[in-house]
Amino acid sequence: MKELRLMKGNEAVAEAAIRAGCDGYFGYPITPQSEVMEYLMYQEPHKTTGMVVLQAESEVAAINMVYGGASCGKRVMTSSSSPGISLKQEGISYIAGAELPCLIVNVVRGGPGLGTIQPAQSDYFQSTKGGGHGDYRLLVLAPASVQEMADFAGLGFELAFKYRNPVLILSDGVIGQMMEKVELQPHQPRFTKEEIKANTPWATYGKTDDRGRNIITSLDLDSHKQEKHVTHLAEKYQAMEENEVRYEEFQTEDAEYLIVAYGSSARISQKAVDIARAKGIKVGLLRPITLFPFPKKPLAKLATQVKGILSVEMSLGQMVEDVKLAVECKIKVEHFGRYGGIIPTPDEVVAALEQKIIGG
Amino acid sequence: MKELRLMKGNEAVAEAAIRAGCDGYFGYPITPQSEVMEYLMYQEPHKTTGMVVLQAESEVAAINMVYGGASCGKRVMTSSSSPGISLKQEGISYIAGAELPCLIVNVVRGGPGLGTIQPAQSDYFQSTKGGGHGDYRLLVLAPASVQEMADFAGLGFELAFKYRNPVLILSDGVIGQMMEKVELQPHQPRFTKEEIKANTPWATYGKTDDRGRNIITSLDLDSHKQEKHVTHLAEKYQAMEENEVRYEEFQTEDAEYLIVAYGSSARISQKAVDIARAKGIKVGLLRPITLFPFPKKPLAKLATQVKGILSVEMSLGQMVEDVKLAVECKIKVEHFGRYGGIIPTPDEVVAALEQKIIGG
Amino acid sequence: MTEEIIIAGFGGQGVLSMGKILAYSGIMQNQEVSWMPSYGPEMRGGTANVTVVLSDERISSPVINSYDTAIILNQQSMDKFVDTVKPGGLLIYDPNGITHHPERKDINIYTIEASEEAGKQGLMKTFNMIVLGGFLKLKPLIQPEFIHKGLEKSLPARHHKLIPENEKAIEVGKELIKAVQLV
Amino acid sequence: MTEEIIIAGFGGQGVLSMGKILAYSGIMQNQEVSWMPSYGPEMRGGTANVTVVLSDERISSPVINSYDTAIILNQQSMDKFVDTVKPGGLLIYDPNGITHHPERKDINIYTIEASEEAGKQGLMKTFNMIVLGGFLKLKPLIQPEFIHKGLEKSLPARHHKLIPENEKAIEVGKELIKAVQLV
Amino acid sequence: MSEITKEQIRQPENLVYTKTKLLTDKALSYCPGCGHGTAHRIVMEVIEELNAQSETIGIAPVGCSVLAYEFMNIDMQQAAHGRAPALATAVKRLMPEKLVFTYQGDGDLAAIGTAETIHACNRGENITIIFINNGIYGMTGGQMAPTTLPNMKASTCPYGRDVVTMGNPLKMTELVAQLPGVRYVTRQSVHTPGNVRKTKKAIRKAFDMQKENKGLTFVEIVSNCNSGWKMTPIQSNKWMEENMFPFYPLGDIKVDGQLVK
Amino acid sequence: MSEITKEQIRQPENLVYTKTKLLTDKALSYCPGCGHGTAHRIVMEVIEELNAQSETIGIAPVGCSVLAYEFMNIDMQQAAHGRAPALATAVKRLMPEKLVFTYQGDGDLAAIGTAETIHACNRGENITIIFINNGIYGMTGGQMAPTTLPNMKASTCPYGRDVVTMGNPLKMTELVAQLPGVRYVTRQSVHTPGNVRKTKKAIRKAFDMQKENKGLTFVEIVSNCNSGWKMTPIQSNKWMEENMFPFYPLGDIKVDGQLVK
Amino acid sequence: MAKVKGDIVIDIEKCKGCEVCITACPNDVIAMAKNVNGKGYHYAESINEECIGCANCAIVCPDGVITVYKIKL
Amino acid sequence: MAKVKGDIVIDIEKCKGCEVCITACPNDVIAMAKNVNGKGYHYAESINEECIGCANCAIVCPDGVITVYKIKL
Ligand SMILES: Cc1ncc(C[n+]2csc(CCOP(=O)(O)OP(=O)(O)O)c2C)c(N)n1
Ligand SMILES: Cc1ncc(C[n+]2csc(CCOP(=O)(O)OP(=O)(O)O)c2C)c(N)n1
Ligand code: SF4
Ligand code: SF4
Ligand code: SF4
Ligand code: SF4
Ligand code: SF4
Ligand code: SF4
Ligand SMILES: [Mg+2]
Ligand SMILES: [Mg+2]
Repeated sequence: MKELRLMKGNEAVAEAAIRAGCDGYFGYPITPQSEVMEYLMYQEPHKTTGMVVLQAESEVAAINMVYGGASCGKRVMTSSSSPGISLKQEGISYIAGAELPCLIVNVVRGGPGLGTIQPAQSDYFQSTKGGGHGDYRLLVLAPASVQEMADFAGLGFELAFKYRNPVLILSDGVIGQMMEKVELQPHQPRFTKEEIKANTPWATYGKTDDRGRNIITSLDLDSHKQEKHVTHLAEKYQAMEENEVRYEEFQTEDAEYLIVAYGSSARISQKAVDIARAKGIKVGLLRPITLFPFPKKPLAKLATQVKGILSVEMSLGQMVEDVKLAVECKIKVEHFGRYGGIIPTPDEVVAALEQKIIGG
Repeated sequence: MKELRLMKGNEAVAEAAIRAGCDGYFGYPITPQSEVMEYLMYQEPHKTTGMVVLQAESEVAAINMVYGGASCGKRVMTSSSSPGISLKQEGISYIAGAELPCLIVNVVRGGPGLGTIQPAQSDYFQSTKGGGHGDYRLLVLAPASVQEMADFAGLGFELAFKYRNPVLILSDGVIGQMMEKVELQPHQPRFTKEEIKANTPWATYGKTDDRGRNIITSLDLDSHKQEKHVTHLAEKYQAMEENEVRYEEFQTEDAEYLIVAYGSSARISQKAVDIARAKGIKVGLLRPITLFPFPKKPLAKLATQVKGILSVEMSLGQMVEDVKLAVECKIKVEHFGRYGGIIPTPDEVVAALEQKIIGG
Repeated sequence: MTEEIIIAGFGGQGVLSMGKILAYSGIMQNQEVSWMPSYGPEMRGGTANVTVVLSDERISSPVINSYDTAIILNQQSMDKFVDTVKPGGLLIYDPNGITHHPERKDINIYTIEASEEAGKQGLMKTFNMIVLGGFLKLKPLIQPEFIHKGLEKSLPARHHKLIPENEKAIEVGKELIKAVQLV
Repeated sequence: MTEEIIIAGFGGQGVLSMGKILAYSGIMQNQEVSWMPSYGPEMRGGTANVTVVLSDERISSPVINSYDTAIILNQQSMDKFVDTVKPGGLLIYDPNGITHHPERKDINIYTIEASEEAGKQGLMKTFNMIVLGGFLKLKPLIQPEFIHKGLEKSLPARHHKLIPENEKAIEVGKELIKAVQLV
Repeated sequence: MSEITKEQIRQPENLVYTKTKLLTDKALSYCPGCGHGTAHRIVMEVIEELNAQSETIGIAPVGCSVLAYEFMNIDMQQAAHGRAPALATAVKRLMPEKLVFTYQGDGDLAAIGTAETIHACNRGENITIIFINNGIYGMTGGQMAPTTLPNMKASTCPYGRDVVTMGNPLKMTELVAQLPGVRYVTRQSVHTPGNVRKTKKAIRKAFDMQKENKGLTFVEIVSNCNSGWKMTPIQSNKWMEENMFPFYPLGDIKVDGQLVK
Repeated sequence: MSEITKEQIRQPENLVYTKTKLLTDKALSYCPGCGHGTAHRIVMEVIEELNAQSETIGIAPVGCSVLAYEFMNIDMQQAAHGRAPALATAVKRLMPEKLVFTYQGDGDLAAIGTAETIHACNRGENITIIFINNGIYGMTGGQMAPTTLPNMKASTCPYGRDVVTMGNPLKMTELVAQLPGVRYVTRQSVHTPGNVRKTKKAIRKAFDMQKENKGLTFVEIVSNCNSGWKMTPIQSNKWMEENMFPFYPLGDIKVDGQLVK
Repeated sequence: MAKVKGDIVIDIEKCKGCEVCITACPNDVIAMAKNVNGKGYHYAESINEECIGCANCAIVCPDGVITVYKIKL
Repeated sequence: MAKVKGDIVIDIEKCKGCEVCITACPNDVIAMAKNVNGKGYHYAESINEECIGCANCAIVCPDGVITVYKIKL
């Protein structure tokens, strides 16, 4: 039986993680996401599911704990907000390189630097193109509601294990801090030892006689092997592009213009669509749910239908590059954003649409 | 009088920094760039120019030392290689946010993770789109010779102070480790106290009665102020795009095809151009020297002349996105790369050109 | 129907939980709801506020710049939010501690002497429920049964014994609310 | 003119500095040069090698897969590099410690008994200069005066007194080099 | 003895105490009764006494005192969480003639900043570290810090710190006192007039030693966090005396490079 | 007494010593005479004695022993520089029934990994840290480490470590011994048969204590780095005895949670 | 011992009503006002003439809002 | 005390010629060969019959290339 609750996004992802059979959470406090760990500490899942919750000494330690836990075939996760996620870049690159499954939550605030603790979406590049070094990609899920904060915990673990790849939930201060109603999934047990052996035969749970030793590493001093490894990673990312694209469309059937927006911005843009339609402007919304893989094909298709696209982001304009690449610059694509912690209003979005796309 | 020397790229950037009046270097060893600090320690510039050279306890400490030093209006720098640069992302975002001038050298090796210590160019996204959180940009210089490793030290400091922005020299294991001849610039004195007062009136060198206190921060709890600040940063990046684009063209006058490549790849591609021309293929090379700002305009111009572009990088394909955006997808743009520490040969580049662009 | 409400006051006045009870009650009544607090560095003694939206449709933005209703519990909040009430909208405030009363002419204004009443009854803890009662009197958006369920859901089980007291406070609030200006 | 050379041997054989002297001499002669070492984690006892390119034009790549000349100083390097000499190219090796002699028929092969000679003369430090002499005999790419300048530039001042000794070793090498196979 | 009016007393020549000019006029952003305010003030008083405004650089990382630069009327740098000692290292090495101090919380100094703290101390950087230990992460809403006492409650240990799973409180001050580069280490408080006076003396001593290039000086101030501890200021000061001081005893730990405790 | 042939002696039943099966057949990648090899071997011998191959997870970060996983025939994780204790923390907490150890160099453990080391120790994670202190960064070409001795030369202190500007050598082992979560701390070496035997016993003790959930156990092995020190193995062992041991004296530092030194 | 007389001036708009000064005063000079200031805090006020200008209150006041005067009688 | 006789077997291809075993042997059984192995190292070899199988050499050999046998006589 599904359960209905009023929860913060930060709480929802925590509760959903417990229910998804998460084995371990490792984190460090930072606004606006500290409720993730606080909720877990309050729930004491070690007494129920056996899940370990540990406050690390830093984000660097936390992400490396995730590396250690993931190496054992466990479902492990961490969460932070922008500056903390930047500190984790080396660890994330290692995790991607060693092909470890894990869940990372970024409840984005405005940057750069210490910036502001208010919501923003200015970590898009970092999340989708690789903020760490080397050729790697995260699978990036962008929730637009508290419900999705909950849903993406389970989905995130599933995809992480399917691809042996870190999955990032790219949220923001709005989604993390707001309460909405959530339908919670029933509890799913943690992996048993047998399941770990079966599902993650590469994991380091102790070398038994029936197999060679398992090694978790991202190192290859031999460049030819390393190149092979990177090629293998590239194939994996290709497979994600083919199989894992997720998005939502609103009122696109007859649209002459399109807004592309994710997360909080998508919610606001949805309202903007209503307002614009009330004014007689035929506009639709495409909401990428996965930011990597980016919904290139549906966008390319819509590009043959609409006259122009407004990319709405709480940033100086990052996703807009992916939108342009997706539509191969065939139609006009403009960016509209507020930033530094400011959330645009639906009216501003409509005005930007009118000015930059329809009028422009 | 200029001096001629045979030097490693790593040594050249170090020697040139001393000569450019660098006040402080803060680093941590990592292959293939440890010679930067080793050279400095051997030279003991504290005995000559007074430059401070300090081995930090980690890359995180090093970049924050740079933050501290830059805050004083000093010419300071650090260097590392890919994993170490990932660790520096939080610090770099802070430096960008607080608008501090400094020089960062990344002698790239293959990733992700520990990867390989051999040369690569897979940190392009991290360098140009912001590996750290928030909306910011580094000014990125890509040397293709030991001479440029030397030249860009001085140029880097100049630009850093001009824009109050971190400048990244994006080098790689080839350029860092190889020796070539270098013409060294004459010594330039370090900033005097008076110069610091005059050039960097914002610097924290002690509040005197003739001015209010100087504060170095990237924080604005008030989102409206933070948005203003980010807008100001955006304007600065815009100004860089207008004034600081640097690139080199080879044999583009009559080119029917174009190769775009930077750093080591550009050297190899230059040879590829010779080979291809010998075969009768009219191909030219555009070498971006600044990766941000990216030479969009010259590329857009060439796009009206050539039939196709091959973007050559030692990566899975990162810069290729900027090439596509620059030419607005008007002509065919393909990526060719080797990676994981493998350096492509000129012949491979020619073959890729023939297959992917001319034949394809 | 969409109702966009801001509740603002001091940290200790139960602003956030009032919003939470409202939101939970909305859920019980099968509505869409959102609850969005102001959050910040924990430097207390400042103001706290929460935006609650109750709607029959999917809620687009939980962060809003103008409100149908503002419930104001101190002067700082009054200064900050008085101009955000939509023309024709509703402003409810507790006059205790208010030095500059609202001067807008285009909104409906009510006062509720909740803190005085709560003080009298020695029930400071139900102060926020008195205010809520006043609001519900004017905008009976939620049926009493769902308020009851909302209280059940939002209070921890060990506090369920306090529900009757809270409900009583709501009733008190309904009595206390006073029109100052109607447009 | 472009000459692409690999010099490969044990870590302690002076491979890198031989390359450096060659490169510095090239500069003195106003040529373009590049010197690119193999680098790796410092696990010693392994092989060391360096690629040197001397050219009249700008050098495109300091990293090369096939060479005009290979100078090979141990078996491991022989195994690794024998096939990288361009057809018609030059292979010079010190037979000491070589168990599998090169079998290629399409390249010019010379031996130089440099380690034996250096051992005899008790001048192990100039071993690499003997080898260099052999190479210069076959490919007099650099004029002796520029070799002298190259030595001056690449040796620290306190070692300048050793230059004559080094130059003598180069002359010794010129005598020692022996053709094994010419194509 | 004639009756004296308030007016007569309130004359400039009778002034005994007023807020130092080295604090700005901005109202402090701290909670009522928070020791940060007092600590700020005495640091600034010492700098005023030393007439050192023009030669002092202060560095405060994130934590409740992230806005210290709004209040301290000197040149200041705002550091990333945990990294103030790295900044200070560079500042002092580049401008050895300046007076350089960091002002760090316990979360900052003893958790994420452990490496920077230990290594600046170990190098004996000639700086002063002012360490405000309130046993909690105040700024972010009262999470457990490395210094949180056993069984003490915080938002990430709502049932009290369980030393078995969460570790023991970390006495960074005692640890750094072990390092030869560290010259002076003391632990003080600012909750009573007497303690404030002592702490101010300690800070003065630290700054004096810095001016004499003696090496790193380290002043811990055990302080309250009413909000995090969920107490009134008066309660929290009492709780601090009864619970924090036994675990973090006040007094000098290292003087002139010699351990005294 | 009749003449015995080598053949007669070399019989399985006469076997006194051979390389443990818990080392793979790969030739070690270390320089001739490097203590890493011996340290690897005795760790594996202890695991063999404990019959614990199937329950052991080893964690080695970067450093010369980054390839430990090529040699140790057990499940292993390769950690980022300095972070092995963080990995080990998670591994042990998620699989408390396993034997978990880290194998870290001095650059790794005492420089970049300072915070992770101190905090894993302070939490009293029930793991074993094997700490190879060779006073230098071997892997990257002999740079100065936090443990480099005063005046000792390294590639980033080519004129010798100047303690005034580069700080004093850091005795991390003594520091972590101060922490209550740490149960057993010892410093040993592997350059003579006697020392190898002692060190092996120490490792055995550490692993035994881990099996008994006693808390963190910490075994430092002072070792040589011939390449970094630019000496022959024999010279380096002698130099180590004469220079390293006086500064890093061998012996137990903490036993059963009690400081003994 | 010369007799002294002191007086304090409290910047009541900046007072946060923490009561720390009250505890510190040897002569019970200070008490909390019934009224609140603009920020809603009950502020400190001097309630009698017993002040000896010892400055204890000012020294412990976290917000530095007390100024102290003293004259020798 | 019962007399013993030992013998060692050295995997010469894996020996790195570090000489540590030589220092450790109580009976000077080991010396370095004049020849080098495939990697170019002068390898260790047993040069007499004095081995008592104490295993000291094997225990200190960093590369674990020595196997030791012993019989009681
Ligand atoms: C990298 C990073 N991680 C986390 C944070 C969030 N953060 C800000 S201050 C702080 C801790 C504050 O505690 P403390 O240092 O004890 O200072 P206090 O507020 O108690 O005075 C944290 C975790 C941050 N700003 N940056
Ligand atoms: C983030 C990061 N910084 C730097 C390095 C380079 N690096 C690898 S190992 C090492 C130090 C090795 O020294 P130590 O830990 O003492 O081990 P040893 O090689 O001496 O056994 C360094 C600096 C790295 N791999 N990652
Ligand atoms: S939260 Fe705690 S430390 Fe921060 S200002 Fe309030 S009382 Fe002081
Ligand atoms: S470099 Fe040093 S530590 Fe590394 S293998 Fe060689 S001797 Fe051992
Ligand atoms: S100065 Fe002394 S006596 Fe006067 S009010 Fe303050 S504490 Fe009391
Ligand atoms: S100590 Fe200061 S802030 Fe606190 S009540 Fe007294 S005067 Fe007010
Ligand atoms: S076993 Fe003992 S006696 Fe025999 S060779 Fe080895 S060390 Fe010498
Ligand atoms: S100790 Fe081992 S590696 Fe060294 S010489 Fe002896 S047998 Fe060879
Ligand atoms: Mg604190
Ligand atoms: Mg080491």
